[in-house]
Amino acid sequence: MIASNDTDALTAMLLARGLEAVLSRRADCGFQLLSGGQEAVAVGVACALLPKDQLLCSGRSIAPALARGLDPGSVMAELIGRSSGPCLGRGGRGHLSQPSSGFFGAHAVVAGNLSIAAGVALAMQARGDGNIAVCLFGDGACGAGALHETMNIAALWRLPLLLVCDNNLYSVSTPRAAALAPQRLSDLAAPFAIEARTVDGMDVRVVRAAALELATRVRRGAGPAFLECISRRFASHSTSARETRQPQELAADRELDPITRLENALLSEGALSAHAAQALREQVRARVKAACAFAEASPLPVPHEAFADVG
Amino acid sequence: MIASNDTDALTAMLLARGLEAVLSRRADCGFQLLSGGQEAVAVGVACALLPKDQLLCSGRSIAPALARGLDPGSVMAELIGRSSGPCLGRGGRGHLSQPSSGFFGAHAVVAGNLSIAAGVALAMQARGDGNIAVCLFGDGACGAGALHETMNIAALWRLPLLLVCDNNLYSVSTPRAAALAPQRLSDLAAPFAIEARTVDGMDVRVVRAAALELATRVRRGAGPAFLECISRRFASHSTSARETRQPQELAADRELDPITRLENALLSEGALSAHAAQALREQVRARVKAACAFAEASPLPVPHEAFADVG
Amino acid sequence: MSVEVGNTSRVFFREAICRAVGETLDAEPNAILMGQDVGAFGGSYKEFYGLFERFGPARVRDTPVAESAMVGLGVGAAAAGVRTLVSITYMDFVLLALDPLVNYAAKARFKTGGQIRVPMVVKVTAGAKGQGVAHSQSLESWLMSVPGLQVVAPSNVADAYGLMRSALQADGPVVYVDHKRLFPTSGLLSTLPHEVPFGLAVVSRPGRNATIVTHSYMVSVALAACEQLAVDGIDCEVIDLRSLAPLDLDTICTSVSKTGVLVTLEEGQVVCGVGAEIACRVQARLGPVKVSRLGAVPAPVSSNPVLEAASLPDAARVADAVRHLTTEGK
Amino acid sequence: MSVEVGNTSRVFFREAICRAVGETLDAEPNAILMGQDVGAFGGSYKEFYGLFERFGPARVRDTPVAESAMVGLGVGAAAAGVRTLVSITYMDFVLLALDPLVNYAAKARFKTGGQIRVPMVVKVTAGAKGQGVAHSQSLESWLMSVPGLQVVAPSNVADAYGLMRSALQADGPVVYVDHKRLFPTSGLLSTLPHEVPFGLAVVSRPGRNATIVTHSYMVSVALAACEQLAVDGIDCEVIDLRSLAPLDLDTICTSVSKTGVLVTLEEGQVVCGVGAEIACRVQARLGPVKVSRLGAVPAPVSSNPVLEAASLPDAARVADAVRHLTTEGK
Ligand SMILES: Cc1ncc(C[n+]2csc(CCOP(=O)(O)OP(=O)(O)O)c2C)c(N)n1
Ligand SMILES: Cc1ncc(C[n+]2csc(CCOP(=O)(O)OP(=O)(O)O)c2C)c(N)n1
Ligand SMILES: [Mg+2]
Ligand SMILES: [Mg+2]
Repeated sequence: MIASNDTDALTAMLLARGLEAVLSRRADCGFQLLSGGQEAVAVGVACALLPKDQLLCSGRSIAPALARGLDPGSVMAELIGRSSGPCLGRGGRGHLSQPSSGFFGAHAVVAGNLSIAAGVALAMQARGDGNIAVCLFGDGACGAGALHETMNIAALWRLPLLLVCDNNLYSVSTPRAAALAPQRLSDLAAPFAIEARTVDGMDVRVVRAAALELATRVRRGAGPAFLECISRRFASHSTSARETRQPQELAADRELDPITRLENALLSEGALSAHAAQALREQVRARVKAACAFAEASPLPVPHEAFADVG
Repeated sequence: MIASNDTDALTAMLLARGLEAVLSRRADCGFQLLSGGQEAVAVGVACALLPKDQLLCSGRSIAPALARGLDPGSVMAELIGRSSGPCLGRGGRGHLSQPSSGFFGAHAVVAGNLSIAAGVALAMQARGDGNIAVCLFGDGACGAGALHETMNIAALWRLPLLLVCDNNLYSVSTPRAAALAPQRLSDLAAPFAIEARTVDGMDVRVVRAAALELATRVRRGAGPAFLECISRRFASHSTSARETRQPQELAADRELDPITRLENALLSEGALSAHAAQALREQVRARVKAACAFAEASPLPVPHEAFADVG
Repeated sequence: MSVEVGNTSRVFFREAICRAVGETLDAEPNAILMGQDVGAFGGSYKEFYGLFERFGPARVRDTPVAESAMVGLGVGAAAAGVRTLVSITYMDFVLLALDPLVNYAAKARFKTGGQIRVPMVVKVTAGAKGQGVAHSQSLESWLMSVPGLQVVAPSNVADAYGLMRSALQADGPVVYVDHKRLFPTSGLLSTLPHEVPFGLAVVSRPGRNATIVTHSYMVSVALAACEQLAVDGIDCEVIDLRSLAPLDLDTICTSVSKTGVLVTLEEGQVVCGVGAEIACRVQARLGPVKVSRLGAVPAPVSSNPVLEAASLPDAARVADAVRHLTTEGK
Repeated sequence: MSVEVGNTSRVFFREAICRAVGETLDAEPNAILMGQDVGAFGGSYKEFYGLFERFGPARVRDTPVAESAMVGLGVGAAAAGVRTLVSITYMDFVLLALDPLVNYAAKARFKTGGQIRVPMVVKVTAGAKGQGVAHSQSLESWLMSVPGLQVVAPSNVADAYGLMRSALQADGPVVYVDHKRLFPTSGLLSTLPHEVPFGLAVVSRPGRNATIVTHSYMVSVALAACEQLAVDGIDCEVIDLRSLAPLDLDTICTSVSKTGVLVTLEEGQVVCGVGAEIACRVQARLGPVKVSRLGAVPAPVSSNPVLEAASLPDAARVADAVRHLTTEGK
């Protein structure tokens, strides 16, 4: 959705928020890792990508998958374990994937997708097809050696890899400052001479601009780049995890809601009328409703699929 | 051997060089990882340590073990697989160890000793005994994620850990520049706000001064520090490995010999007479001879020791 | 929960672990617990709840997501004389920490000629419970094959406590394997400190017609199968291994020599699994017996409820296997 | 060395590997080989010698010492359609790369519902040859238990070539296990391109009295044992598995049903080892047979020649085991 306009970005964020609202209400499909509050990072980054680029991400993958253009109905189906999901309901939460849509996919092992993404970038370099691989990971992944090994090789080999750290300030209950020594996580890129930025992850326009700038560099063959986006996770780590943060902190986070922020901006700028905004929310509500209906109508896999497609 | 004088340092380097000269001539005990050319790093660092500090290192461990004061005879015995080695001839090359002498020991897995050393430092911190752990590793280890994970935790927890990279510019045949993106390997410490230096590893006085300064900081409780020493490996990777470098390069390296360098300095400064220098070399030759005799006289382990001390 | 019943009290699985760890931290002023979210959060399953408040941040340490260094530090500190307990959330992540665990900890004592010991416990949570392909693996068979490692896996509250006590007194590295599906369970626990020694299996249910050898959560699956089989007049004995390395062959053989039928049951893969080792050792000692090995199907374990259920052993499958063996040749 | 003999030539083990890899790099213009010192150096055993000159630095890549990322990149590139061969010097170091290999590569096809395949080969060198506790391990049994991984292990020049050819044509992840002690060997190799299919064991030596099932370097140890046994009139059959996953049970059972005696031989640990799996499967199909499992003693493998020799199976021990079984109850 490269160079998409602000309304598209708003729509994408609303869609993710809407779908997750439904998901978080149903207990029958196991826990979920919600993107609520972090939509601007996924959407802003997706805005910088071309159709044949590949996005890889952590288990927190709903907004990224939707931002990459996956059909909400099939995403919903995958998340509730139905056969019409892109992974036929076998991957499920934490493992959403649809490479044909430029969403190579989620991987629920923290930092586990970093070297995989570098490999995808290596394949692109080998083919010389001009595409780039983007890996979206959390602040927690920055404590893992995989980041170091991946940055070093990506820098040495000038791989077309954009590393995006969605720093929501927590790894489950552990504050980022208690788990990571660096001042800014983007500082980790410096020793490898990897171009890096730290931006406000709650402003989709800021994220999009930074992602576009760095993606363009990477596409030009300048080697990898690193983008840190400071965001806020509105819900607890997962729909089944205990919340450890104080109400005041959560309330303050809500003040930064990337959706209201963009919407208000567009309204005040006159780029969007209150009526149009209302209509947009209606459309999204309808799409979410349709997506859920589609997912519900989809069958569960049959038991013998437990043996299917191994290896 | 903290604050040891230059003559002690010269002696320590000569001892390592002398013992390795004998080792490299015997083919009956498998290959060896020689420290030749890199003695100033091991000796210089050892000069900064107190008896109860612990030194851990890579498989290239002969000079480090001797510099830490292990008996040359028992070191020789271990290296040729005899029972009077500190590890009873079971550890052998790459796994020399004698914690009672402050030499926690070698580990032949590249980067494998980094987090172990941090753990030793953690134990020291828990006991509050004021000792420090020092990990000596090669440039090759800087490509491994273990360094990143260890630096981050050591910085967060302010562990009494001194990381010393003995950068001999190669990992087997791979030039450091082809394997590692950073300009200086000590730059890797910057993101973690770990105090770092890069010094000439061919000058034992320079290494000792830098090691002393950083070890003192670490001992004070300032958290970990990182020292990079640029050195030269005179022989091939191991006594059984092919040499890939050009004769000119090897000749130029020899010009930097840390032993002749210190000896000449002491001679020109009048701190050592030609006669005294000669006597010193004689003494070392005698100690090496005695060490070899001791080792040769020591028995091989008996087969049932293959089951001993497991777990 | 902690309802006193005489000198025993009913506690949750997590509380049994927490009590054993707390007692050790009390007894050994330098001992350290570290892991992700083990501090104020109290652990993924609250199995360390309250320890942070009692012992403080220096002894109950939240770590970054860095399994390799977590175990490496645990090994190094233990090797330097400070007992450590390293909590690795799921057993799948132990794959990130096998270098310090297998290449260093398991070999340290041997390679140093006995100079170094590694009194460290790595606690991992195995098994499947809707968490998907990379959060559901049971790899006990790999670890029990490593010389120098001890491996234990409790199936109930009392053993969760007693085995953790023993693990935290061992002078070599121990891997303590619990299971996602055990945390909701509760049971009676003596209020007096005590240990469950390693290398001792127990008969969880006596029986005459067949022996089911299993461990961890699968013990309850075996017991459920026994109920179904009892209806058909098949009386099964269930052996809970508790300790995989060392392995208590005597208890197993005593049972199998009585029943003549051996069914091994594990949640992990059958290939080169715990059951393969037991079947071989039992027959090496007793000679031929009827054997059936049960475990997960040879595929990843999906978080999908339909597929997860289809890929893991359940009471019905266990009962079928026993029926098949006991009626064989009749 | 490469002496033409008709349409075969005598080559060293390393040359057989090199030829298969070179042919693949020729056939697939995007295929990539990566590993430590695989470039101008040509690999630890010169098994990639000349490939760097032929295919250049973009396709034959020296890597840093970073096994996890090496395999991760290999997996990612393969998953994205570029075939990769990742060389990991010693099997001990695969412990650093099990997350990308087991948690991602082995599960990618399943978890994506078949959208992603991982045509990658990880080549590792197993076995002991004076290199010590962390450079001598044989972990085939672990890898063969992972659904989604194929595992092969040649014992000779022809299979080294043919299995590598097949591995580099597979559409899923393959672990190719060679052995330090095989590199000095040489043998005849057809000059025409050909493959050795996975899942087919071979009879390396026909015999009537006992079956020794083994793989990799231990095949030569088994054959040496046969010579000693022949003197006593004991005629042994040796099965070279070649492929551990998939496993060729038919060939094994055909032999054992003839001899009635099964000896499994591996250099790795016996506990939950390759032999345990084979012994169980053979008896599940054929019923009780005489079985003996041989492997390393349950201890780390020292670089000390006395201790290394004491800890590994040799011809004498294998012969003793066979004698014991074949004379049992006589
Ligand atoms: C290697 C590994 N260790 C631990 C976990 C358990 N875990 C799942 S999500 C998570 C937190 C990760 O935090 P972060 O990377 O900041 O991502 P966020 O959840 O904040 O989006 C952890 C520790 C895991 N999935 N993988
Ligand atoms: C994890 C791991 N990978 C590969 C090896 C094989 N290996 C042994 S020494 C060595 C080179 C290490 O280079 P460096 O760290 O610079 O140390 P140096 O040999 O130069 O002293 C390698 C790759 C190993 N021992 N461990
Ligand atoms: Mg986070
Ligand atoms: Mg080096």
